[in-house]
Amino acid sequence: MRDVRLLAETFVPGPALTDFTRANPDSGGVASFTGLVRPGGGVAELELTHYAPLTSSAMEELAERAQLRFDLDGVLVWHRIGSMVPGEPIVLVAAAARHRRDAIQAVDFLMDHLKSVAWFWKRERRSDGWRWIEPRGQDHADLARWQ
Amino acid sequence: MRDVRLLAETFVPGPALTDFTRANPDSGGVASFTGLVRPGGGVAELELTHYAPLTSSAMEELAERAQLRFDLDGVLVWHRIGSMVPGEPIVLVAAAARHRRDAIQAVDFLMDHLKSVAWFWKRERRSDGWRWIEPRGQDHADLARWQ
Amino acid sequence: MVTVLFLGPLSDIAGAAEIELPAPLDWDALLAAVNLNTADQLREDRVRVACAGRVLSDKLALNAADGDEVALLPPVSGG
Amino acid sequence: MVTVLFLGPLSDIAGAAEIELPAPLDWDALLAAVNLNTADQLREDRVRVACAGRVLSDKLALNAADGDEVALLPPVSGG
Repeated sequence: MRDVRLLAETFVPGPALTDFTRANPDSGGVASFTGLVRPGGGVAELELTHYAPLTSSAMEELAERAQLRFDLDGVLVWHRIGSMVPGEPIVLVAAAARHRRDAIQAVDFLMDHLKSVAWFWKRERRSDGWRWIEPRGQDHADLARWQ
Repeated sequence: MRDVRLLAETFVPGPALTDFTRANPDSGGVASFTGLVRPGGGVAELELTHYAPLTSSAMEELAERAQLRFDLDGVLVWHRIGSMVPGEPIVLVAAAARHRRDAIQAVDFLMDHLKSVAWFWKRERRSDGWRWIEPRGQDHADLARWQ
Repeated sequence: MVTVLFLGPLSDIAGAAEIELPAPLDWDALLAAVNLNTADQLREDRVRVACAGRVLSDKLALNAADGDEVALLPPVSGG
Repeated sequence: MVTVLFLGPLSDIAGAAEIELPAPLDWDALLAAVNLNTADQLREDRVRVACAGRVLSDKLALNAADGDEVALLPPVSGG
């Protein structure tokens, strides 16, 4: 199974993982990664915008690539858009597999590729107003791991 | 923070991960792995025995090694003992970190080492009775990845 | 008409998230229709262009027809 | 007395999970006190021995005192 969602409202990863695990009863294990809005630095709000005609299909294709590359029973990719506060989840990725290594590697692979396939822009609000978050060189190094 | 438990009763990973995430509010991400009793093969029950004087301290030490090796805010290692049915969780490992790679690698590291440091023996009950599960050669290859 | 979307930080530079331009719209007509700072940004390799839901491999070959949506895509945010 | 624990599948081979043996208990006395199949297993490198809560680096050097617990540890299960 494949569960890919762009969410405009907040979500709770715990119950989502419980449901995902139940939906893959034949798997030996479930790996996951939850990304959160990091507190600190005086950030009051994070806003994430995207370009819908590209983002949704790109996320579906990425999930499918993970399923082709690893031996998975199921994959989940949820990503927030819109306004978030520190501590709120931005992204939840999970993989259910017969073998542990497939599940963990699939989560690693999905997280490394998510930013390059989906078009997300973030800006942060501090006391002095909004500021866009710059691109990051590390992202290219993350992708090179899988080539 | 470090949360290491040997559990004689069943547990639900979802709420445990929610609590763990809340307990590490400064982390940018939480990675996890849940191992489950795999259904199929006619297994009706799995029984896991351990040697308590070695297991508890070994699990604590392993969690501490992960915290020294990776840049973690928190680590969780829960392992079941006793009798389980297919679909029930056996192990939950989680790591909270500022950076995604640390969290995911710590989970991978903990799972690869858990069996070698803790003394767990498993037997399965099928219609024809109980049978012990043999050691597995792959476990040594898993450990060699970290040397 | 062609709808042109300025995504992410480009909207601040362009002063708008969206403008309407006459069809057909090619690359030179697009550059002529935006302010100088935006045109400079658009010329940079790292800014990609999508037309009718597909990212162009060569943005200079842009040729948007009536009703098309053109999206101007700066590099995505890190972190 | 020394309490000797047969862990995991060793308990099936030994026919008991636990026996009591006179102290002090060394390696030869232990082998003499168990059945032949168990003794064969214990001689294998992959079976480790813990005494008083610590795994011995050389099980042949076993020397358990009165009140000690000796645990016989076969390889753990895979999967």
